[in-house]
Formats: sequence, structure tokens, C-alpha cells
Amino acid sequence: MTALAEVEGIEVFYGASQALFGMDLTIQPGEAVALMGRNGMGKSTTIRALCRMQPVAKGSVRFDGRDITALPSFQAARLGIGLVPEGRRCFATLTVTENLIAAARPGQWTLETVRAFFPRLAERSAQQASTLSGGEQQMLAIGRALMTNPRLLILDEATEGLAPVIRAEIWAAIARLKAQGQSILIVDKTVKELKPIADRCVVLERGRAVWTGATTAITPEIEQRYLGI
Amino acid sequence: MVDPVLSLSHLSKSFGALKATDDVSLTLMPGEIHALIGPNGAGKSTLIGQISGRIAPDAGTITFKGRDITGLSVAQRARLGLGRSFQISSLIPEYSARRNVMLGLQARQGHSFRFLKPVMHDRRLRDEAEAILAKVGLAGRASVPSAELSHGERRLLEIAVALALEPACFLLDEPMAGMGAEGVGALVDFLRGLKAQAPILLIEHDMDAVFALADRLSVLVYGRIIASGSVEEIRNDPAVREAYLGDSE
Amino acid sequence: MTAALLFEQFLNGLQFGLMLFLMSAGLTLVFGVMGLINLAHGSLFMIGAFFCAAAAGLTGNFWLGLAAGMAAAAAAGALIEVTVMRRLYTRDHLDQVLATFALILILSEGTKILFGPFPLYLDVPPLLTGTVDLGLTPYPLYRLALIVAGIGVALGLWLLIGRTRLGIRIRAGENDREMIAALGVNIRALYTVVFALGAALAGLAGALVGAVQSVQVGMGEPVLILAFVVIVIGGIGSIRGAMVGALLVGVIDTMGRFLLPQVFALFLDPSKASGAGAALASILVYLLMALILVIRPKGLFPVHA
Amino acid sequence: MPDKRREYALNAVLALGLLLVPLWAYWAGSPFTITVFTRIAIFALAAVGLNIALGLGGMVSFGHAVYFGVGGYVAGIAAQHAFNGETFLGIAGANQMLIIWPVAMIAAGLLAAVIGAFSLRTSGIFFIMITLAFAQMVYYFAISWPTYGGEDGLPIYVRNTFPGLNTMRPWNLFILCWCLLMLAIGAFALIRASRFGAALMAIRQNPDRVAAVGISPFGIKLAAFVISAMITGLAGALMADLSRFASPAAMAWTMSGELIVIIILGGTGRLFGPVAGAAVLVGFEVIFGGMTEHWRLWLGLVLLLTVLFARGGIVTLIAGRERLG
Amino acid sequence: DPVTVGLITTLSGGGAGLGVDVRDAFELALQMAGSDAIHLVVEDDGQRPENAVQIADRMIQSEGAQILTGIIWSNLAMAVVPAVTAQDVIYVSPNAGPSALAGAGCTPNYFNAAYQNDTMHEAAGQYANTLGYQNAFIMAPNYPAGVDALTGFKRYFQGTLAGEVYTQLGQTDFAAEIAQIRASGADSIFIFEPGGMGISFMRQYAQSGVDLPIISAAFTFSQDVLPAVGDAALGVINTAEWSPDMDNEANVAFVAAFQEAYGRLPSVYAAQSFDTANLILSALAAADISDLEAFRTAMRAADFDSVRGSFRFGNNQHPIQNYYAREVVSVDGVLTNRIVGTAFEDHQDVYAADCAME
Ligand SMILES: Nc1ncnc2c1ncn2[C@@H]1O[C@H](COP(=O)(O)OP(=O)(O)OP(=O)(O)O)[C@@H](O)[C@H]1O
Ligand SMILES: Nc1ncnc2c1ncn2[C@@H]1O[C@H](COP(=O)(O)OP(=O)(O)OP(=O)(O)O)[C@@H](O)[C@H]1O
Ligand SMILES: [Mg+2]
Ligand SMILES: [Mg+2]
Repeated sequence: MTALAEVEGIEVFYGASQALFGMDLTIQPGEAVALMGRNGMGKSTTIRALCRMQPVAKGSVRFDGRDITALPSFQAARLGIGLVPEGRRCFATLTVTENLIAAARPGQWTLETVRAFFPRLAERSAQQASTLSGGEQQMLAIGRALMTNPRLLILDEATEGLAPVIRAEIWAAIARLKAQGQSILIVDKTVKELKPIADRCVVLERGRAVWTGATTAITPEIEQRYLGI
Repeated sequence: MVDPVLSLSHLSKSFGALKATDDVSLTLMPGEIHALIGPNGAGKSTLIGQISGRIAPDAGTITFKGRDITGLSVAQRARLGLGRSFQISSLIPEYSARRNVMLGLQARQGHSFRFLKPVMHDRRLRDEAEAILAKVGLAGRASVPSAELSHGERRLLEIAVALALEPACFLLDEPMAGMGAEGVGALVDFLRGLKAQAPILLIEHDMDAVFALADRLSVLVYGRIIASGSVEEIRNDPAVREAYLGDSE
Repeated sequence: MTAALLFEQFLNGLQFGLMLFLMSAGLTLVFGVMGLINLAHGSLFMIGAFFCAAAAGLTGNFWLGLAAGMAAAAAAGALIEVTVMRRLYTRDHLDQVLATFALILILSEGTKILFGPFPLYLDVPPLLTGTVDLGLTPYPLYRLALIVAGIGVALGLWLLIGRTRLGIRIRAGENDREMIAALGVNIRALYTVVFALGAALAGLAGALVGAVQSVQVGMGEPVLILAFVVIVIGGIGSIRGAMVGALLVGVIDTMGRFLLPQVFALFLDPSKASGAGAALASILVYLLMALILVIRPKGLFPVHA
Repeated sequence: MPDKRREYALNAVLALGLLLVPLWAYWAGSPFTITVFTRIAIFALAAVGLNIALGLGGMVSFGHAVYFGVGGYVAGIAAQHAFNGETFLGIAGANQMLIIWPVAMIAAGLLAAVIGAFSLRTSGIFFIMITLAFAQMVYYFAISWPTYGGEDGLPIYVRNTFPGLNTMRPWNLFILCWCLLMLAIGAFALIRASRFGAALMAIRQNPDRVAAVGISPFGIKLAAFVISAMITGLAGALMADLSRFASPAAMAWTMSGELIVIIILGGTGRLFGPVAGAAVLVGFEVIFGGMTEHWRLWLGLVLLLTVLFARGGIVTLIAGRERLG
Repeated sequence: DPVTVGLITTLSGGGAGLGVDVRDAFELALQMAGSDAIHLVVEDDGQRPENAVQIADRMIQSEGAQILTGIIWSNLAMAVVPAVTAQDVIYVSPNAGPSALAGAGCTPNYFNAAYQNDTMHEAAGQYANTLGYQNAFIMAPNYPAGVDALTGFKRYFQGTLAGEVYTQLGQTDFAAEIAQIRASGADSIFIFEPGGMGISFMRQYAQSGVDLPIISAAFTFSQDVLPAVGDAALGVINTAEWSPDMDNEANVAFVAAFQEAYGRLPSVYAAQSFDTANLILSALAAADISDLEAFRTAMRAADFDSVRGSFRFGNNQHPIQNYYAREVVSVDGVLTNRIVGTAFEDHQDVYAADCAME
């Protein structure tokens, strides 16, 4: 079985400062992988490199067996990478529906199915995204990524700043997606909530993967050492 | 009976048809941490906006240290001793961490119409700024422009700037958001020490932190306070569980 | 002063307003929707007029000229986007100001090298010459055609921006360019197309207006300022705002030029009155803009961001 | 910090170059070279003024030419009244630069206080446009007001005088302008380093934050705007004396644009940016204007290449980005 | 040694066409004269006063120019002339003639080889009487030259005014003014709208359905703009001291040579510049410029073959000359002007009386 996405020994820079020092990551089809690590260790940067939003100085990025290291981000997205970015980044002046259809591509996820999945979005369909509450914006960002019918869904801090109830709702939604066979790459602070969903964990420190293994294999030591819990 | 440092009475604010805050009354007593929780979009940040003066309330009054401040500007309120942190970090991006704090110190001293003396050579200002940075754990990062700080460090710097103002009360809007577990732990300890210096109105979605810190809790839903009380009371309030906490707790 | 005169002046104001809208339509698109300050908009306007006049002169056909003017402006726009603008989206507005200021110099001088320093001739097409009787007063047919063109462009833009997926993507790009690309939209190519479209609209306006004005180097600059006034009054990025702004400016300017001297004549001698009236009339538009911005600092129809 | 040292070196080269070339021209008997450098110094002075508002405070005033023009008219009107013995609002004309300069600065400052009080309610592009609007009003007024020449402008038959110097001599006028420029640059440096400057630069980056620490942005911005206009007004008075002519064309929007171009070209907010920018702009016109009638084309290309490939202008190109500390 | 003559004119921007005519005609005159008495330096002022002043300084200080000429616009002339003549350099105007330099401000080193600004409009006012107009609507841009134009017209026009309107400098849309004309009950229109404003006005006027006769000074209907105005200009009467069809030897040769050299008809600016060049040449031939007094005397003699036929200076060193009424006609599909009458003979400007020079 070929891996769906494969990041191999990449180095990434912001201007002169290096953020990734030979990062590795593999995601198999149908798998949910969690990226973990302290603040500023390079989780989001890895995701940006995978989505081709950040140039890679060294190493390679492959998707579905194809080398995409030098591809522009819109082409990478068309291969099937769907991103829910850190900080939501909904299109503020667009309505909910417009946000959803802006980048939609045909497939299983349509306006109807997304609305059925997040009924709240159906209620707010004509509202401008900037006036949504934080949780609604988060749902919108997920729905928007689903509408591109991605083969790999990437969620970067999907629950930051959300009220506990909403957070529970989002986690439930992610669990349902996974059950449907969606491949997922996920970053989140709350390890407690992440554990039941992720099959495998990759822990980052200083821009490289320092621990990889099944979620069940995470020991309190590892948590203490790399996550400070 | 001590007087409250800050008290809000019947504050209301509408955006079009939406009532963001609806007849909110609330007090902040000396030495306490009063946590304000509630669902996303309940009106918490709007309330902070009204207290700090960025948003003009449609109705109601705000009393601070016994004085009605409802008509004052943001800067005037800050000078009276209202210190705030922003939900989304709001710093001077090209200024170093040190200089961000120095600006706060300069503002506290109230001398911004001085044209001659170079501010960066002011030893007293520098030393004091560095002392405050050390207090929040940013001693080693004093010279880094705030734009180049990591997300968590920026949250700490927000606090440092608020400290520089030596305010009579703190308004903290989700100070823990985006911080890792480690950072949250440190901040909880820090705030616990801070409340003796000045009371804190705290907005936060991290329930572990809130329950660890708060002396009193108010729950805002759809712009209205639906419950107010101690941690235990709020935790077990069925309406609050339904609207905010969910069943996971 | 008769009712007929008042009616005609009001009509003139409306017509001038629609002409202003035509001239600012491309600017609204590029500035309001793409977030790019393009001082060279007036130069694209000039290019449209020049190529139209040259082609119409060569072929004897106004409509071919119109097509040539639009095509030339669109081509210039696409070239500018690919070589210059593309690098400036992420920069601050000041860099855009400097770059497009440089483009004004280049395009004006280039036009002069290409077409010479003398104004060109562009006549109204035979189909649209003459006047129509509107009951109270005869009115030039061509001006009516400009009104129709202005309304047409407004409608078209409104549909394009508000009702098509292309429009949604353009607006999404204005909100967050990196994000829309990460979702699989080729925003680079899209922006080239939009910029070229904005340029083509400028070219269209130049060609249409060139038939009633002077086709000469530098004709774009006064237009540029007025177009900025219009879209700033209306609220940047709002097509509706640009329309309202244009009509407001058109009517107030026309009525001011007409009525102010008569008002001054009530207490000054006629010669002085017409001078003073004209002086006040010439700043009326700016007075209006300043007033509106003081009362509503983001224009009449601010687009929430 | 090598960048800092490079900037000091560049500043020294600019300041001394601006002084030494005309000095050489003085000995070599090339008065026109001196005139060109006087013009550079005056434009640089005007831009130093604007740099306070734009570079430090982030207020992109697209109407600064008005203060330049007003300064010019003060010099022109004073000289005219001194020349023909009439009075202005009952005040006698004066042909003393030492009187004219402060009057020009006060006039520009007062105008800026009024315009700023309205304009500073807006921000961003709206600020650009409202300052342009006010500038256009003053410009059209100057063109159509006949008393002081209207569009024809106001010739200054005899240059205003300075005690102990014959200002008709190019070198003498130059040295006055150079000294004023250096004073203004010194003032700029002081302001930038001061508490006022700290607040002003912070407001450019994040006004909400500044208000939240208790400094009211409006007052700081207005003060900076007025100071900025005063310096530009002084430059205008000097320009009128250099040209022996006060012109409404000095208030045209293109002039405002040129001042902005000088600043961006040199380096926004940089101490000697205006000098570098003015030298390039004026130098280009003088050198290529004589060679080809299409020199604007080449100027356009140079400006374009600067924006695209030399981000942050000439000073940044040579001395690197600035760190505010 | 040739004398350096500096020609400062507008070669870039919107008004470049006029400057190009001035330069071309001046160069043509030197060529036709085959004289090497003049070393000509040309520079573009960009229609900006402060530029013109700088260039004048440079020409005098670095290039040793002893005679300057070429400026088109009154405001630039006002900026340059006083400073230049104060340095004992001769300035000869090929176009602008602001009143300040014709009256009390006249000076021995300033010669105007074109006209005084008011006179063209005075001629229009005078000729309007000849045409029997009783009730004129008059219009000009709101700036000093525009005010002078209307003042000049009114000085000689004997009818009543149906309306007096000032437009905005650089205005492009004249619908409001045309509507006022329509409603005014005038029997004729006098306009002064130079450059692009005139082109715009005439295009819009032609389409408006208003059909009153127009009279104007040459500026609005000179050869440089006529092709752009198009047939709308046909039949318009405009006044000038020269016309391409003038039948004197110098003019026939000039018009032919100009067309030959540049492939277009000369404008009134070209004619004035041609005369300016020949005037200077004639004076240089008669006197050495190092003796300034003698040179000025030779200039005042104006001993050259003017394309205007007769030409002489008044006491203020401005021309005393005839002013003609011209009509715009189409000759072989090319629009041009043809003389249809004479407005003034040997006309001198009113400001000459204020000039202290003998
Ligand atoms: N735009 C940027 N410019 C410069 N440095 C950056 C930028 N973005 C991130 N960095 C740096 O790159 C490193 C990795 O950052 P990244 O955002 O990938 O961390 P992260 O693991 O996602 O952290 P967090 O948990 O705070 O989101 C950090 O040291 C950060 O300071
Ligand atoms: N300027 C505005 N115009 C219109 N609606 C607004 C505006 N500002 C806030 N709102 C709306 O008011 C409501 C309250 O917003 P507020 O930011 O106070 O919520 P909050 O309680 O802080 O939520 P969160 O926990 O997600 O930060 C939201 O529904 C929001 O969309
Ligand atoms: Mg991250
Ligand atoms: Mg909030």
C-alpha cells in the first residue's frame, strides 16, 4: 500500500530563520494521524509545507506517490488536500454559503451533505462570515474544506477558543468523518480529546519528529517530556 | 462592606437586531478573580469592549473606583487604571518586547509629549521594563521584535504590558488561548499571585484553568447573565451545563 | 430659470454621474475588490481612447475602434499585472502607489512616442449622432447611449461580483489570498483576468468618453482623481456605493456649476458673481467628499471587513 | 551592528556630498550646479517634513503640497508687499527671511491643524483621499483668487534677505537651505528617539494598542501632522525664494505625489531617506531632462525597478532594514 | 561666435503639442535663413513654472545663453521673465503676453513678438459688432487668462450679455453650460477654452442641437487642435494676427516649408515662433549683442519679413499689428483657417499707456 502523503526530511525557513530541520511524516489512506508538540515546534509549518504554502528548502513532499515538492498550493489542493487552517481564516465578507461554494469541487460532499452534517451552517447560510461566532466559524472552515472533497483532511487547531459544548460537537463530527474512512491529519492542544480519535501520533520537537507511534503507546513520560503535561 | 473596584449596571449593546449584551450588571471586588464564561458569540468580548471604552454602550453605566466612566475615551480609562489584554494578541509588531513594555511604562507616567530626551537611553525605564519581562518569564527575549515571538510568548507579553500600567484592575480576554499545557500551568500560577495586586475580570474557555482560578463565576448567554456564583454552584447548574459546559464535565 | 432648464440640468447631472461611474467602474473592481491602489487606471483609460481613435480613424468604424480600445487596454492591463502588480499584492499600499505612479509616467510617455503630442480625433458613430426630443428639451443621443452603457456596466459588474462563482472567488481572494489558493483556486491567473477586465473597463470608458472629449496625453489624470472621489464617497469595494457616489457627484457638480453663480449674483455684480460661483463650484465635489468622510469615515456604503 | 554603521556612513556621505559638490561648483564657477543642489536640499526638507507624518506616524498625506505652496505664498506675498509698500490685513510686508520663515511655518501649521482635525477621523485610503480633497480645495482657490496672481502665480522680483548674506548669490542661498535641512533632520532624529516619537511610531503600527495603554492617538497624530506641515511649509518658502516665484502649481496633487515618491524612493521613515530620494529625483530630471524629451519614461522605469527590486528604498538597499529596538 | 539662444517650451504632458510647434518652427526659421548666428538649446519645461525657472537659470549660468524664448503659458512667463530680464538677458516671447509685463511692469529686455493676451479677445469683441451680434453668451475658464479673455471681449463688444460663465480649468464635460446657452436666448457665443477644454466643448456643442454662431480667439481653433475638434469646428469665426492663407511672400514660403518639413500645417504658435526667430536673427545681423543697448535698438526696429505682413513694436515692445477674423474651413479634407475679414488695423494693447518706456 502506498502512503497517501509523505513528508521526507524537509527543511523550511521563514526568511533567515529555520523552522523545520529534517521533518518526516507519513499518512496512510484512511488513517487519522495527530501532530503533537509544544508551542512553536513546527506543527503548523509542517502543514504549510505539505499544503505547499511554504517553500521547502530541502527534502521532499509526496502525495499519492507523486512528488509535489515544487507544486503551487492550488495544484496541491486539487490533488486532494483539504486544509482547515490555524485561526479558521474564513472569508470574512462572504456569506456562509459563498464561503462553502467558493472552492468547491465535485464529489461526495455537496452543499446539501455539508448542511446536513452541520445543521448550524444551514441556519446561517446568508450570514456574513465575520459575524459568526467562533464555533460557527470553525464549522464553516471544516465544511469549506470538505466541499473540496479532499482525500486528506488537515485540521490545524480546530478547537482553539471554543466553548466546551461546541468543542464536543466538533470532536464528534471529526469522529464521524473518520468512521466514514476519511484520512485526517490533526493538530490539537488537548491531548485528552485527541487520543480517542487519532490512530497514530507524531511528536515534534525543534522542527523534527522525535517520537512516532500508535496513540495507545504514548506514555506519561512522553507527555511530560515533549508536551509538558 | 468593601466597595467594588468596578461595577457595571444594566449595560446593553445591540448590533442591528442582535443584542450582543443585554442588561448586564456585574461587580469586581478588590482581590478577587471574577471569571466570565459563556458560549462563543455570547457577548463577552463585547462587554470587555464596553468596559475598556472601545465600544459605546447603548444603555447602562460603568463605575470604576467610585467614578462614572461611561463617557470617557479608551485612553482616559486606561490612564485611570483599567488594564486590558486582547483576545487576539495586539502588540506593536516592530517594537521589541522590551520596547512594548516601555511604551506601557511611558503611558503610565503620562509623558508622551516630550520631544527631546531619547527614550531608549532612559535607564530607569529600561530597567523597569526588563524587570517586568522577567516576572512573566520573557527575560531572555527582551530584544526580539514582538512580531517574531511565538504565539505563546506574545500572550505573555500582552500580560507584561498590562502589568506595566500598574492598573487598578485587569481585564483579560482569553489569555490562555493558544498556549500549550505547560504555558497554561505557568500562567495560572502567575495570575493567582497577581490578583492580590489588582482584581481580575477573566474571560476564558479553558475550564480547568477557570475552575482553578476563579473566586466567582458569571455565565453569559445571548448577552444575558444567566447564572452567577461560586465554582461549585456554576458547575452543577443544569442551565449552564446545557448552554455551555456540555456533558463532558 | 425655467422648468425645462432645471430638468435638463438634472438630466445632465445624472448623465455626468453615469459617465463618472463608467470611468470608475474598473477602478472599483481593481481597488475595491482586489484591494489594489492603481493610480495608472487613468492611463489605461487614455490607452483605450487613443487606440479607439486610431483604429476608428484607420478603419472609419467607431465600433471596431471601441473593440480595439478595449483590447489594447486589456492587453496592457494583463501585461502590467503579470510583470508588476503580481509582486505587490502582499506589499503595503505605499509601494503600490509608487509603482503605479511610475506606470503613469511610462504609459503617458509611451503613448506620446506612439501617437505623437497632438490630440487625436474620435467622432461619435453615425448611429448615435443627433438629438432626441425628450418632451421638455432635446437631448444628445450619444449622451443617452452613455447613460445606457453606464447602467449596463453597473448591472454586469453587480452580477459578476455578487452572483457568480468567479465573483465569489475574487472576493475570497481579497479576504485571504493564500487561503483561497490553498483550497485549490488558481488565484494568480484569476487576478490577471480580473485586472485585465478592470483595464478593459477603463479602456471602454476612455473610448466612449473620447468621442465627446479630447483624446490627448494626460486626459486620464483628472478622471483618476474624480474616480477616486466617487468610490471613496460610495465606500470602497461597493458597486452600489460607486453608483450612488457617481450620481451624487454628477448631480451636485452640475447643479453647483449652474446654480452657484446665480446665488452669488444676488449680492455681487454679475462678473464677480460668476467668478466666485465658479470658484466655489470647482471645489464643491471635494467639499462633498470631505463632508461625507467626516460624518462617515468609511464612505456611504462601507463593506464590512 | 554592521547595518547601523553602514547607515551612519551613508548618512555622512549624503550630508557631506550635498555640501561638498556645491562647494566644488562654487570654486569651479558653476552656479547652476549650486542651484540644482539647492533644489535637492529644499525638496529633501519638504520631504523630511512629510516623513514625520508618513514615515513615523503612518499618515499618508496626499495633500502635503498645500503646505509647501502656502509657505511659498507667504514668501511671495510678503515680498510683494515689501516691494510695493502695501499692507496685508494691515500688516506691512517683510522681505526678511528671519521673519518670513516663522510666518510660513505658522501659516502651514495652522492650516494643518484645521485639515488634520477633520482628516484624522479617517484612516487608510480614506485619509489619503480626504487630505487630497482638502488640498484640491486650496489649490482651486489659489488658482481662481485673482489678488495674488491666480494661476499666473506671484513673481518675487527681489529675493528676500538674510542678515549678513547676499541671498541673490547661489552659494549663499544654498548654504542657508543646507543648514535648515540639517536642522530639520536633527529635529526628525530627536523626535523619533523621544517619547513622542515612540508613541507616534507605535500608533502607526497599532493605534488600538496605544489607546489601550492610555495614550490618546488623536492628539499625538495631530501634533505630528502639524509639525510635519510646518517643516514642509518652511521648504515652500525657500523654494519660492529659489525660484523667485510663488506658484499655485506647487500645490497641485502631482506635487504631493512627488513628495511621497521622494520618501518611498529614499526609504520610508529613514533619517536620510528624503535626501537620497530628492537627489535621485532631481538629479534624474536634470541629467536626463537635457538629454531626451522622453526622460519621464526612463524615470518611470527606474521608479518601477526600485519598488520591485529594492524594497524599502535606497537607504534600505544600502544599509539594510531598520530595527526600531 | 554664434549667440546662444535658449528655447524653453512645453514638450511633455498635455500641452506638448504647442511647444512642439514652437520648437519646430524656430528650428525651421534658422534652417531657412541658413545663418549660423544662433546656437540653439532647447529644453522641456513640462508646463511647470518652477522647472522653467531652473532651466532658465541653467541656460544663463552654465550655457551662457544671452537670449531666451519659447515659453507658451502666461504663468510660466510670469515666473521666468522678471528674473531673466533682471540679469540683463533678453527674453523674446513667441506666445504668452501677460498684462503685467505689458503695462507698468514693462522692461527694456523683454520683447513680445506675438500679442498681448487681451488683444485677441478684443478683436473678437470688435468683430462680433461687425457681424451684428447683439446678445452674446460668453464663457472662459476661471483663471487669470480666462478673466482677461472675457474682459478683453467686453472692452469692445457693444451688445448685451446673455450670460457670463466661468468654467473650471481642465473641465471635460460642458453639458451644464450648453444647457444654459440653450436657455439664455443669446444670438451668439464667445468662448475662450484653450487646448483639450475647447476640443471637448466643441464636440459636445456639435451634438447638443444648439446652433448659435461661435466667435472666439485663435487659441481654441488653432491648427494644433483643429484635427481633433473635427467638423464641429467648421464655420467658427476666430480672431488672430495671422492665418495660414495670408498672401505675403514670407508666409507662403513659411507655410510651404513647414508642411514640407513636418507634414502638417503650421499653427498660430508656429507662425509666432517663426517670426520670433527671424526677429532675433535680424537684430543679431544689425548689432552685436555684447552691446546690449545697440542690440535692443535693433530689436525695436523689427526689421524682418514677418509672416504677418507688417509688424512693428509699440513703446512697451509689444506688437502693433492687424487682427483678422478667420473662419474654419475644410481644404482637401484638412481643416484650416481662412481670413474672412479684418477686426483691427494697427491695434495696440491698452496697457501700453501704463508703460514708462518711450
Ligand atoms: N511568519 C513567520 N515568520 C517567522 N517565523 C515564524 C513564522 N511563523 C512561524 N515562525 C516560527 O517558526 C517556528 C515554528 O512555528 P509553527 O507555527 O510551525 O509552530 P507550531 O508548532 O504550529 O506552534 P503553535 O502550537 O504555537 O501553533 C516557530 O519558532 C515560529 O516562531
Ligand atoms: N461590530 C459588530 N457588528 C456586528 N456584530 C458584531 C460585532 N461585533 C460583535 N458582533 C456579534 O456580537 C456577538 C458577540 O460577540 P463577542 O465577540 O462579544 O462574543 P464572545 O462572547 O467574545 O465570543 P468568543 O468566545 O467566541 O470570543 C457575536 O454574535 C458577534 O458576531
Ligand atoms: Mg500552529
Ligand atoms: Mg471573545
